[in-house]
Amino acid sequence: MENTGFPIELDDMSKSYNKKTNVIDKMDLSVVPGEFLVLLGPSGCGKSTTLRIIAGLEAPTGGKVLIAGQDATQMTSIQRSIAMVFQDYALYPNMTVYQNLEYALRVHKVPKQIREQRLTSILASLNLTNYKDRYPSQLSGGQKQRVALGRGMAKKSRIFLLDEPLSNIDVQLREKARDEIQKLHEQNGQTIIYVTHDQQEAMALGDRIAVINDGKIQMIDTPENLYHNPANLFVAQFVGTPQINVFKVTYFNHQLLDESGAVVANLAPYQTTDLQEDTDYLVGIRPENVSLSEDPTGADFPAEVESVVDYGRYKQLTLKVFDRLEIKAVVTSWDSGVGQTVYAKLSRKELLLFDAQSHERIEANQNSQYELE
Amino acid sequence: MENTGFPIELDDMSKSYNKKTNVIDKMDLSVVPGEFLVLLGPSGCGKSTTLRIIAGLEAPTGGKVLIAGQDATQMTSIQRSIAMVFQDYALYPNMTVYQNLEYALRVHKVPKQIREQRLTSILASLNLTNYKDRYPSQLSGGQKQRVALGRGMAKKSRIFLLDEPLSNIDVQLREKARDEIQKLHEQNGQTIIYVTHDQQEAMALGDRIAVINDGKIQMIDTPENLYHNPANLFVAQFVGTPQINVFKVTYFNHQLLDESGAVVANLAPYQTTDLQEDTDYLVGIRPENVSLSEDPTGADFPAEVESVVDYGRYKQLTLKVFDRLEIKAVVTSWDSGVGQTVYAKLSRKELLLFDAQSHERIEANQNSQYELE
Amino acid sequence: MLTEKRNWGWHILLILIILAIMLPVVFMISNSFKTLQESYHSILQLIPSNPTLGNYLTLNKQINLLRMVSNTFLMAMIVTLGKVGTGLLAAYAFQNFHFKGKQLIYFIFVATIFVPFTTVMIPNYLVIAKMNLLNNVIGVALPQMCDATGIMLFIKAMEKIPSSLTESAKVDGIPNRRIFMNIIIPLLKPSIISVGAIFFINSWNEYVWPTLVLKDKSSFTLPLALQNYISSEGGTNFPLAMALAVIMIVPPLLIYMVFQKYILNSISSSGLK
Amino acid sequence: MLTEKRNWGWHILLILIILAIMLPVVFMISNSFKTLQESYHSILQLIPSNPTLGNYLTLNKQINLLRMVSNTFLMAMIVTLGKVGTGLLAAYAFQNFHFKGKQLIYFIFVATIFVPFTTVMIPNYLVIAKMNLLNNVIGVALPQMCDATGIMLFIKAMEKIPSSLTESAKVDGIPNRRIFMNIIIPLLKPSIISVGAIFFINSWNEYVWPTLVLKDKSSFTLPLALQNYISSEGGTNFPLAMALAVIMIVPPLLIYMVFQKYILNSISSSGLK
Repeated sequence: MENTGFPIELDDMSKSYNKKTNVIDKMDLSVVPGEFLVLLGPSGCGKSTTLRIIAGLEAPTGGKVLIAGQDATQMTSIQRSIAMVFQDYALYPNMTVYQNLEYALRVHKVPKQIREQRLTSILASLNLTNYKDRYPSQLSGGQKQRVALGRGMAKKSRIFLLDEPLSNIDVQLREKARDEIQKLHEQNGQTIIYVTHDQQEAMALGDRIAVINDGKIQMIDTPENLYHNPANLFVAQFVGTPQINVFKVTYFNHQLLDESGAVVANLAPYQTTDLQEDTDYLVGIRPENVSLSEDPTGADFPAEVESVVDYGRYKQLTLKVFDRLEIKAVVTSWDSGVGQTVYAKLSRKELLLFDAQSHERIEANQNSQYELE
Repeated sequence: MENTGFPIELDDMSKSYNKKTNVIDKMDLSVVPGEFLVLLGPSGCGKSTTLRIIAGLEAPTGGKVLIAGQDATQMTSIQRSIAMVFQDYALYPNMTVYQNLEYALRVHKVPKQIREQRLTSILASLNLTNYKDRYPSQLSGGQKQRVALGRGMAKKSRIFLLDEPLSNIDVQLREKARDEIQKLHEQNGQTIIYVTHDQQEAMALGDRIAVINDGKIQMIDTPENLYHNPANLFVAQFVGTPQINVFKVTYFNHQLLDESGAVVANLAPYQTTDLQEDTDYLVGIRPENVSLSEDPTGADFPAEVESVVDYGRYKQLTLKVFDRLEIKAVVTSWDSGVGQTVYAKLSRKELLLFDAQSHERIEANQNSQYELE
Repeated sequence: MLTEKRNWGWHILLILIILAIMLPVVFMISNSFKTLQESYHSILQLIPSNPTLGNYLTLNKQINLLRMVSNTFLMAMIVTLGKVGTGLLAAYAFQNFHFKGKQLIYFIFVATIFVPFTTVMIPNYLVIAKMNLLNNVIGVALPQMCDATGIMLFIKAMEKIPSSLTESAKVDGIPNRRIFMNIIIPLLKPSIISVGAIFFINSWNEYVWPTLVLKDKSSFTLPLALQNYISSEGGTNFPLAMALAVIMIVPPLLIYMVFQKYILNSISSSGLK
Repeated sequence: MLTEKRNWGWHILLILIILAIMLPVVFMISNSFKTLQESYHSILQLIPSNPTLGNYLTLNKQINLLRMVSNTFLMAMIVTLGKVGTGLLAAYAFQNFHFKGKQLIYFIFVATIFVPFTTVMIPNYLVIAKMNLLNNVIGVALPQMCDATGIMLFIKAMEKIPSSLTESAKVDGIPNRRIFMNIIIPLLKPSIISVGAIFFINSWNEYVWPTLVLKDKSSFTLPLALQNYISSEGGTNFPLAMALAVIMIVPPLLIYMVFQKYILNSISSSGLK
């Protein structure tokens, strides 16, 4: 892998359409050359706008965009060296597959021989050789997506931007398409920025993932850290499926108490100096970290099984706890039925606590961890 | 739960738009009163057309549709007693939420008092009371979806048809919306037919699932059987994520051999009289049934780890086997790195064999099972 | 932003087109405030050297302006309402009912758009004469009331309404009459207004056909009066004609101003930033 | 299918509208084959009792039909090409460039649609006279060449082209000129053809303005000749006028037939089943 990617830097960058509210709010972001960075967030969070600003399709209203260290506002599209794949693929309907790939090269007067050579190998690598004379309307979704990738590759750019490139193809084909994009990155070493709202896709692809909400980066880190050490409640809830269980608790006398007064978890064995007595917190526990047993010994609280869904590889249970709340649990095998009472234990290692107001995660500091196994 | 649903019967039903190719090909389907049946299939498979024919929006070109035992072609919409939720929700943009729910009742001259009573309770049950005077354009995707459900509920119909009702709302909200639909079914006991292309959604909701492809029902059964005992390769590949690993093998001397001649699995300990010597088969093994170990003892074949993706709850590995094929494995923990060689064992109990031509599953019959643990 | 080069060529072109479209209107307004003498000498001068309301006063003396405006308005309103009404009903019928030969009828329908009105004027004249509607505003309006253009425009607008809306209503047993009145018409409001406005102005502007039907001065419409001033014997009094022209463009522009929201939206749904 | 009741009302309505639109054309064709005598007696009779080609032969003797058709064709073609060309360029400029006051200019642009052409005829006449283009087909065509309607229609059509297409080209450094020629124009082909056809027929049908500019019989267009036959002194010869009318509708209908695929598609994208 030759590393040819350009670095990208967003410096205090803002974007507003109506001069009142910022769609992107003073964003700082630094993308390492050759990195595969995923921008992940719900629709309308500003992730696509960020990508469009980097591509030069929109101008930031504040701050700076630096590409390869240079202020991007003054750069032509050739200096930026950006290729981009759009969500709808943006294939020219009046040109064949080959002409689509060739068009920009022809306009920029790349000699015919070089064009042919380059495109032949790209078409072959994407299994499109047999389709090169077809028009986009004659292609399936997956084929269109590969043509869009190919058109981006034809440019040999230093930066590759992808805007939800897999959202318009069948679920069954996505896994394969992901592998293709990954391989493309390994071979060409471009800097890739990839926008998606699908957290599974983000986890599968990104070296790092920037989780964006309300025009702000909530957290930027590796997939593993995002899942296990989320910076705040939004990240914890956005990443992982089924969603993390969250409920309000009060910390009192080394215990986390439910609103009804029932004990959710006894933290007595652990140092808990980070938590304030008699204060509200939000506790988060992922469904796979709720272990269930028919034996009350050592369990945290009883739970009634409301429903069991069999997804084949795992089973997902909906449990009623404290006569009020519903929580989800994921288990690989489950033989008991519905309506039964079982006993739940929350894995202390994976228990997450959040400030009830700011929703920021309360991280265990080195001296006083609330969990220590 | 009071069971008020109508039964629905499709009898040799076909639909063709051009008189040449059948979009739906002689479909037989019998829906039990009060059943929650999911029609699952890729886009263009005919599942939505089936639903539209049952709703009376299109006429079948062959065969019959029976609702509550009567030929549906002669029935008015009131006799059919159908409520339907459309993929785009089809809310009337010029009416408020309340007016949307009320409209059909008002046209059919349901007295004002009864209307108010019924709608007040529906709005409350869907958490829409505060939004009743808003117009659809002022609602979020999830709220629109609930209004569409509410409009269907207002009719008190015997049959409820839903056409991909969750495909336009955020992933994070879908789980909750599924629970709501499930509850609605439990409370009202209508016959529900639910169309989706999302196999997870199908597994979570359906009493039974009909997998449709090319206008034909490939298999109709419970979610569990669909996953563990698929009728053919299509069902096996369509259900389950990541997709089932499939590769071509030759059965020879109690062994399954890869094209390269390497042994994929030794079936010697099992009775295998169903299989023909020296014949090609397709073998399918789900990623979670590929167990990996660093110890070659008892393993089937070596595999090189190409990549590891951490999805948090589980890790997904891509393995190169027989120097040629890529297979996926899902494990809950994985400490070794990439590039390493490990040893794979396929769970005999979950090994699926398909005819190489017809792609039909070769089921172990009671006397001669190729697997017997 | 990717502003590779300043696109001067495009901007100059746009300015030229704007000038070409707008200049005649400016000349018209300008000359209506000139004296006859000044307009002879310097008809292309933009600002009148001695602006005068004289032309408007003369006009008011010579003809019954109020009557003429109300004649024109009445005719244009009848035609507009008729075209919009038949257009909406026919478009809905075309969209929602299936009958044999529908495609052929549709083909012939569109073909009638390509038949110049001038050529069918005489058959129309005969019918109007037989109905004793000569010299009557109704006689002018009647043959213009059915028009395939309206049907086509409303079919186009109806296609933008998701079919799931009517389908949902049909599953719920709502009759077509109610679907049309309660759902289609309210949703088509912007189209109805802007198509109606175009019909109104076309009818307002119509000259040839009214000449045939209206012979009596008391039933004259504005375009007829204008034509009379232009081709009047003893030479055209340009400033006077221009004053009448200005009076003639005021009502259509008022309609445009009042309904601009709908009219602009129906042209460009996203709005031009 | 949910056919609750047969919708008789709707079908009857549709049939009435179809008759109202088509009958005049049928009368026109029918009378062009009648003798002068027969048309006097039974002008509303559909089938001529003694069909004759006499009117067409007389017409051919009285006027130079070929010259008149080519005059009209030339004028209509110039106007159509001019309107389509300026319309496309201006629409692209409006869609893709951002400049101050764009919204205001757009507002004024649309306003000019509401200015009746009759009212701006005189300023236009003066300009044409100064350019020495009276009695010249070019003089007729020139003032009609810029038209806000074309710009609006093309803006509407361009809005249907996904913006990602132009954006993708811009990221790849393709200049606007190339985007316009290589992507926009080919994709707008159906719109260009159908809008062009409408412009052609409008211009073909234009009567009032040519009357002003063309005084010499040799430069007459068809509508002028037709008007002459209708208002000729010594009474109108109806069958003769109808024969000319039939000749006048043939070219527009031919254009419609040739381009029907594009024209029907641009009206109803899904096609009417």
